[in-house]
Amino acid sequence: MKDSTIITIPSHPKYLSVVRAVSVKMTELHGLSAAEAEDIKLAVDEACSNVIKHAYEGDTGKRIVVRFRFTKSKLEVVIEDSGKMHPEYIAGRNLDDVRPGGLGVHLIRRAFDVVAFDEKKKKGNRLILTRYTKNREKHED
Amino acid sequence: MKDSTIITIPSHPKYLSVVRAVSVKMTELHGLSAAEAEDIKLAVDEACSNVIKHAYEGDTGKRIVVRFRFTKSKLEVVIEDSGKMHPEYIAGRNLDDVRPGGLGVHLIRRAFDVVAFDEKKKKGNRLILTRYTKNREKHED
Amino acid sequence: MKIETAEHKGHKLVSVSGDIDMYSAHELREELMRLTSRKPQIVLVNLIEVPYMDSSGIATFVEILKVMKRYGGRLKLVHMNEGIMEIFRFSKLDSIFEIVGEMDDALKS
Amino acid sequence: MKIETAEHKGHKLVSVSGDIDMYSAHELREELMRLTSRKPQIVLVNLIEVPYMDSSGIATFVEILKVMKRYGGRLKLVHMNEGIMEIFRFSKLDSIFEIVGEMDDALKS
Ligand SMILES: Nc1ncnc2c1ncn2[C@@H]1O[C@H](COP(=O)(O)OP(=O)(O)O)[C@@H](O)[C@H]1O
Ligand SMILES: Nc1ncnc2c1ncn2[C@@H]1O[C@H](COP(=O)(O)OP(=O)(O)O)[C@@H](O)[C@H]1O
Repeated sequence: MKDSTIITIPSHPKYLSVVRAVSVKMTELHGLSAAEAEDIKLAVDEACSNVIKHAYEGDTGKRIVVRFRFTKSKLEVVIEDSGKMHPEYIAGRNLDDVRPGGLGVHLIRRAFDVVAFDEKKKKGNRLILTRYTKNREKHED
Repeated sequence: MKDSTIITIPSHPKYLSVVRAVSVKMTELHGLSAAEAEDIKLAVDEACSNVIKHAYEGDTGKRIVVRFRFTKSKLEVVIEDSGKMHPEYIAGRNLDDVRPGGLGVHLIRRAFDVVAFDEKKKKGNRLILTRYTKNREKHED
Repeated sequence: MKIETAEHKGHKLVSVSGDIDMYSAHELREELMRLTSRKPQIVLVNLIEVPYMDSSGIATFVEILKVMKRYGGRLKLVHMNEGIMEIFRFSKLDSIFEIVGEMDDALKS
Repeated sequence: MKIETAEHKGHKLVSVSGDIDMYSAHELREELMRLTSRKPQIVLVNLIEVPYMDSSGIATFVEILKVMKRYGGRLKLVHMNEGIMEIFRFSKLDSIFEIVGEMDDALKS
């Protein structure tokens, strides 16, 4: 845990830009390309937006904790809230069905190989996003 | 505390750029001018550099916690470490005595009206930087 | 994010600058809703100063597009950067929207 | 931060790009120490692509300046931006350093 960087923000959309700034700096520091950095920034933004919308149902007075951890083999981003628990990440809409919404989950899965909720978390949610560094193709399908 | 934004980094100089990015975003969000934002960014960077150099004596495996809190009347930045305690902030060198070092404290005091250590902190240090929003002149000397 | 609304060759031109995310999309939505309530035939949105857009921004444009289509209006997105364009493509929205490279081409068809 | 060392009209020119902070100042110090160990008469440092410098960067330049003064060399800082210049002024270092606006002027005196 000592090697991770953590940003804690109020659950207000205006702080999403702070999370994006941290995301960009972190990926930059770890030598990811600008294109990779953009994908990851967007995915983390979408995951935090979902916390505000769905877990907190728009309540802007709560907190969101985003932890970045880089190891040789992967980038892990963990997003925690104390909001409404939900059993599983809904799949997002079928992309052929054009309507507002339902894109976020797709954009998260686009940047991360594994998207999973920590079952052990008691109150609120802990979303664990994992992106493998090497052989990314192998992990993608 | 719910309205504050907290960035926690490893005590390695490479993460100073992450703290600066958060500092810039936070001051931007709260409508400070670009010049004010620059002064604050520099001061926070200097305070974190001092933690690495003096409180942790170069140990890069510890943590630094930086909390930004804006109220109507002030900006408060709190910097916490778990390093070597020290009774008081040393004054910095006399600016007429040209030598490397000793500038950081001056640059911190330049951006903040009050620079104080929290006496109640048991282990490590908690530096509290306060900058008043209005009538800044009144608080400056 | 900043929004400026002007006239361009007799049409409404909305110039946005800054990131469009869940925070700013709200304001953008208000402005575009206000504008389209008067049923203009063409609305141009200049994105040249928009470096970033998330799904809240996209949802806003989908919504406005639907509003305009209902009365036969046309929404044109001008100067979308390549990164955002890629998200539109990924979301299969690039064919739904009129996405125009240059201001000069925006009124050609 | 990136450092490039080249020749400019027979003198050493060090071009830095990126923030100079406690992290990058270390690398900059190494490069300038290496360079000045050969006692060049003039060293030009181009700061045009340096948006930010903290006291670690300043300390590095003070140290190099002292090294060079010892053998009679001259360190010239070129294209320092206004924000950094202000810090040098505040630190009473603006009169200690040779700070030059343009590359063309750097070799004039
Ligand atoms: N953090 C979350 N907590 C609870 N439900 C969520 C969360 N994130 C996403 N969901 C569910 O997944 C669905 C799809 O999410 P997404 O693709 O981001 O689209 P949108 O948020 O626009 O509906 C949401 O409508 C919601 O039901
Ligand atoms: N976080 C800290 N913990 C302990 N001592 C500190 C801390 N910050 C500053 N000091 C003391 O104050 C002095 C002046 O600090 P500063 O002006 O930043 O100059 P420098 O760090 O270059 O010596 C330092 O040399 C050190 O003795």
